[in-house]
Amino acid sequence: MYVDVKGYEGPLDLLLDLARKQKVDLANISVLALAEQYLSFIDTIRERRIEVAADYLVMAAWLTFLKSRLMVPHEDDNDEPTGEEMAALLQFRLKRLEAMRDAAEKLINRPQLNREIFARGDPESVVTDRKNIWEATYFDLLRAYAVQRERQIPAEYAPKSRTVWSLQDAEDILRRLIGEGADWVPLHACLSQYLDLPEERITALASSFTASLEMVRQGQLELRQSKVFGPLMVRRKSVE
Amino acid sequence: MDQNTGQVIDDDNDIGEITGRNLRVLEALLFAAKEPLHLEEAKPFLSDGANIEDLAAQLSEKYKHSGVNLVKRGEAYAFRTAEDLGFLLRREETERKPLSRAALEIMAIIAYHQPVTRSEIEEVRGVATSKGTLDVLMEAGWVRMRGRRRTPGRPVTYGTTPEFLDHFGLEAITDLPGLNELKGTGLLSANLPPDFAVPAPNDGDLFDNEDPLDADDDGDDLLTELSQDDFDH
Amino acid sequence: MDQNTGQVIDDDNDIGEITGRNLRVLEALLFAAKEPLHLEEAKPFLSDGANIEDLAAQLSEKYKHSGVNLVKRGEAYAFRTAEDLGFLLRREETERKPLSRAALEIMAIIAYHQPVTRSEIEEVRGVATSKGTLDVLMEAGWVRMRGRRRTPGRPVTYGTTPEFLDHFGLEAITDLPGLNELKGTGLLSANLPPDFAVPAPNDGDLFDNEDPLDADDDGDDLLTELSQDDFDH
Repeated sequence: MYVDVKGYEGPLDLLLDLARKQKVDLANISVLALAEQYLSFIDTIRERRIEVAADYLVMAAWLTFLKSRLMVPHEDDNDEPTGEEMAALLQFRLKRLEAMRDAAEKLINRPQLNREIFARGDPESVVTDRKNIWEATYFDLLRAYAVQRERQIPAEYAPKSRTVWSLQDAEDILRRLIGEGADWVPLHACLSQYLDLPEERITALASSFTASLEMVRQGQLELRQSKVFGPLMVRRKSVE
Repeated sequence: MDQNTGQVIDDDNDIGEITGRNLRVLEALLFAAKEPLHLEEAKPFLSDGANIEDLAAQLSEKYKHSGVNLVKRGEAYAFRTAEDLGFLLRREETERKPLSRAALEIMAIIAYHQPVTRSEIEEVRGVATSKGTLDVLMEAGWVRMRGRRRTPGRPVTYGTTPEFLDHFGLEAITDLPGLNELKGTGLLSANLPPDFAVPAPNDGDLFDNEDPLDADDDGDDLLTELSQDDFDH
Repeated sequence: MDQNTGQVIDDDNDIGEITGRNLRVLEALLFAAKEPLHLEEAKPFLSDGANIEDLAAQLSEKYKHSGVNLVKRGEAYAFRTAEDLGFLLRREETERKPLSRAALEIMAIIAYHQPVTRSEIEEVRGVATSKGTLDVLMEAGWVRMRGRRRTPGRPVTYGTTPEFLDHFGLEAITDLPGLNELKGTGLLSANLPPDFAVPAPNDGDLFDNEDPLDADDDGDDLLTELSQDDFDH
């Protein structure tokens, strides 16, 4: 036998090949003969100093044990498998491997996709339309309008400036109106000529009141109010 | 097999069977082809002397009412989804996006000042208007081209659509607030020049100085087109 | 339309028309796709309450004698050229290298024994399995990692994919050739001696003794990983 061990896919493959050479159904195979063939095969290649992979040697050891069990039955030992059980096991493994090989063969001989059977060659793909939904609120819209219309108002336009009495103005006016008189006078009475002008009324009142407080602080005026919301009385403070 | 051969009127049963087989083969070839199939390419697969044109016509007929049809593309044939089922192959993906400030401003001007031309929009805004922004507003369905102003250059006039009213919850374009209402809500300041006016918007019929758009008017600037033409000659 | 609805027995003409339309829609969707289509995916396009299984059965029947057949692949359906035309249409595959004998054998063992671990594959073949061969099968898209067996070392379990069914023209994994015979002889048992309960291959849900794979599980051997770790520290 000059078969290179490298041609086999493991010891089981080698055993299956040897078994097939017996040309009988695996069920009727002589396991003893098979074991002997395997062992002599391994011996041959070892004699030829070809390195043998470990699993082949493990199988050889197991088959040697099987052979001894088949030839010398050990009836006393219940834990160990009998030679017949070991032989059945080997037969099962060989049959299973062969069955898987047959199955692979059947599978690969089926009509295959892209070989005998074809899918749609030019599938029609789904086209996705992207669509934007624009979001804007009514308020955004109105504000956008107002903002840009105002932006476009010519810069030279100057709004009418309001009449404002500064504190200094108010103080000067107050001093002039009260004059040298030392009698109590209602504040609004001495301002009456200004309070009739609607655009000056508020600023006249507010500024002269604030100015009067300042003048009180400086010791130039005296203020008096006899009841809540009553008229505010004012007079020049007499110089000591 | 009788289903196919039944359509074929043949005295001889054998010929019917051969035609049936040719039909099946052609059908499979057309289905598997990566691009529209020239009938010539099917020839090696069919029986000698098969009338390919006739086979293709029979297949077209067979698929006429199906979800897929056999259609002719130039000199070649292909299976294609029936036209009325084209929607099956289209998906819509929508994305919500806020309108840009520029778009909002242009939208607002169009709403108040319509019918308004692009250069009038620019006058109000003081900046140039990109065509893209107008396109966005038209894509949104809020702005439409109304017509062309009967002035030199015949510029397109823009206006709002019913969808605009719908989106902003207006019953009519006249519901847009006027000058006093805008002042009242504080959107416009109280101090405006005396000649400051907010127009009364009108989204209705064409004005006297507007011409309707032709059906094939794509809104391009006529002056631009003209200069393009000049350039070509 | 009568061609389609003619097959449907309906008292009501409207129902017949709706069914006819559903048939056309399903036909178009299945025709347009290259990969098998899950009927669920067609649901949004059909009328409410349409019996999809029944529609698929009607389509199968309609195409039974055509050059193109509607076939079932696992849970999905696809149009494929008729199997009996294979000898005519046959082309040698150019993209894929033919599988090695070992790879073919391993594929068969995985198909018939799934879910199966690498050591069980080795037990059947009596020889070590190179990781590369498994990778070739996974790259072809025929084999997948299913999970991890809940046993010491938590080995990866392998099984076949839907593409495997499609490639080899199987309706279900139970249609594997010669499966019943193999079950009868007890040769599908991974354990020795043969079990009395003969397992059947299953490419579906995880078994009780299988854990799902983590999303980032690359299928490496856990023991190997451990020793790698040990080595690093």
